[in-house]
This record gives sequence, structure tokens and C-alpha cells, in this order.
Amino acid sequence: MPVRIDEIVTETEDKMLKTFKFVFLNKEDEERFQHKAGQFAELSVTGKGEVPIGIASSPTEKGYVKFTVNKTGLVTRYMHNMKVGDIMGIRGPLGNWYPWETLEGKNVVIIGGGFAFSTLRASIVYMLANRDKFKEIHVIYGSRSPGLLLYRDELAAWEAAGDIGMHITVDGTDDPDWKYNIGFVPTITEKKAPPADPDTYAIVCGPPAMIRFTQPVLDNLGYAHDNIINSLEKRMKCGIGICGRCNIGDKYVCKDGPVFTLNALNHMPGEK
Amino acid sequence: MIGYIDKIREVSRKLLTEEKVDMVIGYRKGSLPMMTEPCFVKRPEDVDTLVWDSNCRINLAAYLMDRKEKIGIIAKGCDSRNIINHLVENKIKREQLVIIGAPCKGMIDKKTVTQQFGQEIDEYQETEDQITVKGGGVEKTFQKVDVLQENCAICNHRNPVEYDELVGDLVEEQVDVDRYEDIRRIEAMDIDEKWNFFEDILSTCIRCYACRNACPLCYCPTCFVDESKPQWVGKGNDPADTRTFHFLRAFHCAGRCTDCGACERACPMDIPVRLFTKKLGKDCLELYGWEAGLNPDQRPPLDTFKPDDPEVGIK
Amino acid sequence: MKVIKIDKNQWAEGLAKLEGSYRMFGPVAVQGKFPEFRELEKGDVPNLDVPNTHLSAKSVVYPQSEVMFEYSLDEHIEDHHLLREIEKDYSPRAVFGIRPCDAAANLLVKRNFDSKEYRDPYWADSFESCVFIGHACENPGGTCFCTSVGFGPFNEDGLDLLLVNSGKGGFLAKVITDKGAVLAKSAGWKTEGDAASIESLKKQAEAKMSSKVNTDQLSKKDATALFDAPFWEDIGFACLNCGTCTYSCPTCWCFDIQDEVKNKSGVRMRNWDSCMYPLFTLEGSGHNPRPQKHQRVRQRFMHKLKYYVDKYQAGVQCVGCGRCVKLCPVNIDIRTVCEKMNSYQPA
Amino acid sequence: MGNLLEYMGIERDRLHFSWVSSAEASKFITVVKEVTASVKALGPAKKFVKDRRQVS
Repeated sequence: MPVRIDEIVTETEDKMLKTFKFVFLNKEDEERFQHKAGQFAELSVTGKGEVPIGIASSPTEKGYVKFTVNKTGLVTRYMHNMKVGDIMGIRGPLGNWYPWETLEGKNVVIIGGGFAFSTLRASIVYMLANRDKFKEIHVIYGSRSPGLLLYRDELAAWEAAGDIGMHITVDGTDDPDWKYNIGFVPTITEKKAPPADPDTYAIVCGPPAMIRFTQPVLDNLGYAHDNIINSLEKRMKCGIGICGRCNIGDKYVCKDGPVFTLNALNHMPGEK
Repeated sequence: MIGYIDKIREVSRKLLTEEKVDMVIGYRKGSLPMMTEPCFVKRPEDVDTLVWDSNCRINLAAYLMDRKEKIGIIAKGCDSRNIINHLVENKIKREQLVIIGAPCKGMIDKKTVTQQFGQEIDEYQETEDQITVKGGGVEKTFQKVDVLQENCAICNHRNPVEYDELVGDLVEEQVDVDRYEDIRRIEAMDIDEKWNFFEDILSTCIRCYACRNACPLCYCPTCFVDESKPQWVGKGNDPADTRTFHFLRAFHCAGRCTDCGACERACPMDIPVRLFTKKLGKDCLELYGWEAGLNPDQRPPLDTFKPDDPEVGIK
Repeated sequence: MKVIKIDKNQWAEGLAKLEGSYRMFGPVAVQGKFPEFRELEKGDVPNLDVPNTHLSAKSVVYPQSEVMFEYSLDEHIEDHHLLREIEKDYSPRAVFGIRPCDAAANLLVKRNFDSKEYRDPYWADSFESCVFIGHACENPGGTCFCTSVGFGPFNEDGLDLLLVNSGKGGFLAKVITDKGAVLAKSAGWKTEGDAASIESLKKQAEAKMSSKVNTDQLSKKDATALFDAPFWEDIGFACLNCGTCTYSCPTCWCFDIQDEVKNKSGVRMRNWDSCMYPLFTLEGSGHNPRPQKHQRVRQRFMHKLKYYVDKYQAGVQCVGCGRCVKLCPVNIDIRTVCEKMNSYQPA
Repeated sequence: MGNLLEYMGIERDRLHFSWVSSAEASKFITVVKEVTASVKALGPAKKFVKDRRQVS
């Protein structure tokens, strides 16, 4: 599906992350692109290739899609030099999504770190647009420093609106005006996460170290492994489960994932 | 050479029992006739799985890269030269190694034997100088010297260059071998003949990179063919890309290649890829008097500068 | 099912007749090179004397490099930077002399490329354009183990016609599908043959199979327990990650997607890839879930002998052609590994 | 490198090596003239040229 770059926002002070807002060239494509928060898509740059990126906009935001892209490989590096008005492609939506059918009517705590926050942003915007369908919502989001937080304006707005519990944190800062938490995500989770309950679900998405250390915290709090939802990352090419590289056991992360409950992951070979 | 195995097992058992090494790298019996499988042995009671015959072709130096354990390793001439390469290139430390030297009279080329036998081989036996194969009700005996791997037939470093133990008496080195007859034949061709010659031998290449992966020299964390920023070479099977790959791979082995034959052995399409590396071996010998893997204390010619280096083609 | 007798002359005449209406594929043996499976040039006849091609016949349906899209980067052209579909030739193909193992492999691969959820147009269109004229194996090789994995030297899965040598350059042909019948008709092959003699030759051939592997317990094993089994380091040690097994395998389907540009025009293509290579799973962050070679070896065997078994409940992803066994430079043998997996009891 | 290229069938004169110091302007000119002249004499390269791949 061909798209035009409509807006580019540099998100972080190290300029490694930019959010691209795309509009579809064809109206039919826009209607066909029906995604749910948690899914991803392949962004295509002719001459360079494709790259799988989580969709940062919520299905409730109409008329465009947003992706936050970290400058790493061949395609993303090129994208960082593209301009508003340039033409590229999107293939998707791909993969599964956070289990919204299950989450409705429940408490949700979102635990995110670093630049893995994009599909979580989609989720938050989606939940806010359907606020009455959910009970308590908490967001614990951390990065290394204030300048590396994504979507800072929106974070502030959500905090101000007050209908969700925002717990923003940084690993450390020398900014005297920093008014939020200081500490690693697992520590803040320990302090701020709501108590475990069959009706409380945690969505965890972030760098491997954060996930590794958050896990025991959630265990201590008593979260059942069916109530912990992870989103995984792999090298991907096809995005539809046929090129063979992103498997864990007999599951393909691109098609059967990227979202898995911890319980499901426990029953898969340890190749994350 | 046939009697090495008792000594190999004895030395290995001793090294493991006395905990001088954590593992011994050697060969075990293969599932097919005329094949062995490189393996490691960690317990003294397992040393009897080790075998030795004229099918121990694989260069065991390929299994040393970046290992942290203390290792006993069986080394023919070529293996020992590649071990020295690793030492020179800091891929392993000498203190980690106990080199169990195996003077070598050359390994048998399975492909040649199969071809000349013309049947599937079901059974294999060997004596000091002969091998006998059976299959399809037929039996045939070959003189080993007639069916050696080509690189073994022209080998001039059969004895391990460096060793701590020796499992047999040193063998006589071949002195009068003409190592570069085939290379000279190509050098004598005219420019288009050369081009077409390589076009033909590379035409069956499937770009599987088996030659690179099997090579004990190829240990770069990211090979140039896998780089994407920039991308040096296309990944399809276009002849221009294929040739670029072979050309550059060979060049990366210049002054390092010991002509162990790992690349050709691994090639599923039987492409004589050594024709590239041998040319560079010949040039290194002629220009710098250099043969790779003979001295752990000497830097290779392509990473040193000497004022009297020949300035070939530099204007 | 009908059996037709084709004598040497009818065979040659038939091939000549078919040349007009089919793209012809078959084994080709060039002196000094390995027999390969490829499209025949005009006037070439498929060489049915070769035991089996060196690499599998999968390239007929699934070429090693295949262009999927093209595009222009020239901003003066209206659809610049947009992918264009490419016209492909999916006119009927007659694939002669494919061995039963390679034909059966196509059906295994089909589960991946042509499922209820997704239909890969390149693979599926090309598969559907083929008429597979198989060639039964009278003398299976020592590394062949097709009978152990649910197939056999006279197996008919994935074939439209099965040729059996009947001596003097002639064949008995068993018509398996309508597609096969149509091809036989247009070749002018119609003399009725003796079905019973095929059966007896089949029994003889099966009796010659010397290699047997057990796969019966694989589906009952726990995948994570097998994954964590202690033997993988030992199995994977010798591996050079050369990838020969995956490239020669008729059932290995993994691919990579690449863009290539020359001047202002470019293509997006896919190429065979191999789980033996570290780059196969290396992520953008630098993290690699399978950095060690024994992990990659484990992946290959677990995929073929466990994950596939669990996913499709239709046996192992191996047709027993024995190519990987024969070609592996360090003699890693899928039969040995399979036995180990099949008999593994976690401590 | 030149040796190996020639060995593969690439014309020797397509690859030149020279040491030119930043102070040696006139040598630079001579070398460039030499290179362009010898490459022009060879004509366009026909080897190592990638054709648009065939579509299968």
C-alpha cells in the first residue's frame, strides 16, 4: 500500500527516534488497513527493503497511521533522511494484537521501557478513546533519561487528564525540574503496580533487561502468568509466517505473535 | 599412520585424566563409509570413540575459534599451520592448547574414490598404503597415493609445524612437488580465456557460502557478503555477484591460506575454489617468500611493510 | 488407475509433441558436472539415467533467486517509488523424471506456501502450472530412507504420472491425475500396460531399502524438553554451518528478501536463505537469539522433526532423499539425530 | 590485487596503483592522464557488468 509521509517528528534528544505520520495514497487502502493496537506492519522503501515496525497510532485515530522508527539498519537509516512528501509503502497490518476482547472490563497496567513504547502508545490512545470499557488503567513508562522519553507532550497530557495512573520514570537525571519518578522500571513497578487480581492484566514491552527484571517483581506481586502479556521482537522478513526465520518452537512471532502471554512463552523453547 | 590411534587415545586419556585439558578435539567414526565426524571428548572414559584413518580430512583448527577452555587438539600439518594462524591473529592462546601432532601422509579423496569405483561404497578398509572399498558385490583396492586429495598430493608440510605431543614418527616431507602447475596453466591463458574459464567453473555456484563457512580463516563477525551498510555484493545468483564473492573471499585469505582444502571439500557443487586461493599463495611465495602458518612469531606479509617489498604495479 | 506402455520410440516422439505445448523440465547431465534439474533447452531430452539430481528439484517451482517486484526511483516517472507486479510465465510446465521424494517434498512445502491463511502467488502459481512426471527408483541409494518417513521409491504423492523403467529404453506409466492423463494424451501415449508388473517392481525396490529410521515417538515428545536435551552440543559440534544441507534439501523453504538497484531501476527479490547462518536471525539491535552454531543446528533438526510435526500433524518435514547425509562435509547424519530425538527420555 | 584480477581475466590496465603525495600535483596529473588513457584504450568494460536479471 503506497503512502506519503505527512509529518516527521524527532522524538528524542539523541535524534535516533523519529515518528512518521503516513497518509494513504489510495482511499481504499486506508479503509482496508484496519488494525488493532499491538500489531505491526512492514514499512517498505524501494531500493532498500522492508522493516517490521509496531504501529504507534491507535485504530481510533482516523486518516493516518504513525510509526516510531529507531535508526539502526539499512532501511531505518535511510528513512531518517526522508522528507515530508516522500512516497513509500506499508504492508500490513501484521501479527496479532493485545487481547482487547479479554481486557475489556478489566484493570490494565502497561509497563514499558525505552523505544518499545510505540504499540503501547497505540494501546493507551485506544483505551482512552474507549475509557468506559476499562476499569483502572496504569501506565509505568521509563527511559534512561528525560530526553529519551517518547511522546513527551502526550505523556504530560495523559498525566494531566488524570483518568489513568501515569508513573513516568527515568533511570537518572540531573534536571532539577524533573517532577516524576527516578528509578528503574522494575523498582517503580514494585511500588506503583496495582495488586494482583484475576481481573488485572499487565502488558509488558521493553528491552530484554527490563523484562527480565520486571518478571520477578510481577511474580512477587502475585500476577498469574496468564495475566502477563508480552510483545516480542525478532528478525523478520515476510511478516506472514512463511519465510521461516522468526520461529520460537512451532510458532512464528510475525504471525502467531508478536503478542504472547507469559504462560504461552513458558511452554515454548527458550529462544527469545 | 595407521597405528596412531592407540597413541592418540593414550595421550588424550592422560590429558583428560590429569585435567591438563577440558576437552580433546578429534575425530569419531562417521555414519557413512569413508567419513569421520569431528567431535570433542570431555571424559577420559570416552576417548575410545576417537578414531584415526585416512578420512580425517577436516581441518580441526576450524573448531578452536574463540574457545575459552583448555583444549587438546589433534593436528596434521595443515591443522597445525592453521593453529599457528590463529595464534598470530589472536584467536586463541598458546597456553590453552596441547597440540597432539599427527604426521600425515595425506588424506583420501572420497569423491575420487567414489568416481573411480563407480558404485556406492558400503564398506571401507585401509592398510598403511592401500585402501579397499566394497559395494554392490564388487571390491576394489587402491594405492593411497593414487587417490589422495589434490591438496594432500602436493602438500609440502605434512608434519605438524608445532606440537606438544607426537603420535607417530615424523614423515618425510615431499620436496619435489610442483604445487602450482594448474595455476601456471591459467596464467598462460589469454585474458578472455581466463575470464571464460572462471565463468565456466563458477557457473554452478549456488552462493551457499559453504567454502567460506568451512574455512578456518573465515571468522569475521560479519562477513563482507552479509554487510548491508554498505552492501558490497548482491545476494542473488547473478554471475557478477558470484565472482565478486569468490574474488574477495580469496583475497581475504591472501597470505593466510594453508591450502588445507576445507573450502573445496565443503563445496556441494565441487567447484575448484582453491584455484583462487592458490594463486594468492603462489604470489605470496614468489613476492615475499612467504608460506602461511609456519611461525607463530612472524607477522604475515600483508600486514607488514618493509622498505624492500616488491612494488608490483605501483607507479 | 490406468497404466500405459511407452516404448523407446513412443517416448521420443511424445517428448517432441509435448515441446510445443509445455515448458519442459528435467534432469540434465553435463560431462564433468553434477546432474542438475532445470528447464530443458529446445531439442534436449530429460536424462532419466541419472540416479537422482545432485540438488533437489525444488528450484523448478521455487527458484533460488526470484524477482517479485520492480520499481523505478526516477521521479520523472509517474509511479516512481511504487512496487510494480511483474509478468510471470506460468504456462504449463512438464517436469520429467522428478524422483518420488522430490515430488512428495513439494506437498510438504505447499503447507507453508499455500495454506488457508496465505497463498504465496509465486510458489503456488508455479506449482500449479506443473505436471509432475515422476520416475520410480528401482535401485534406492544407501542413504535413501524415504520408506521411513511415509513415502517410498514408487510413491505417488505429488505426482501426476509415474514412470517405471520397463527395459529397452521404454517405460510403464501410471496415470495418477487428470493432469497426467491430459499430458499422456497429448504425447500420444495410449497403449495399455500391465499394472501388476509395476506392483512387483515396487515391492522389489522397497525391499532394497537398507536404511531405516524411527520417527514414531517424535509427536509424543515435549518440544521444550527436546529443545533442552543435552545432546545438541555434541551433535552440533562438528557442524561448519556451511548450509549445504539446507540448499540441497527439497523441503527447506526459508527465504530472504532483498532489494537491488541499478541506476534508477530496481527490483525486490527473494533468495533462498539458510537457518545455518548467524545473519538469519540477527536482529537490528544486535541481539541474536541463536548466536551459537549448535543452536542453529538444533533449529534445523527441531524444525524438521518436531515443530513441523506438531504444527501440521502430518509427519516429519523430510522426505528421506538422503542428500544432506551424502553432502555434509562433516558427516552429520539426520538419521542418527532423528533416532536420538525419537528415543530421548528426559532425565 | 592486480595479479588476481588479471588472473581472473580482467584487463591489467583497468586497475592502477600509485603513491601520490598531496604536494605532488604534477605527478597526480600524469597519473590521472595515464589511467584515463589506458582505460580509454581498453574501451568499456564488458566483464563484471550486471545485466538486468532474468525473471523466472
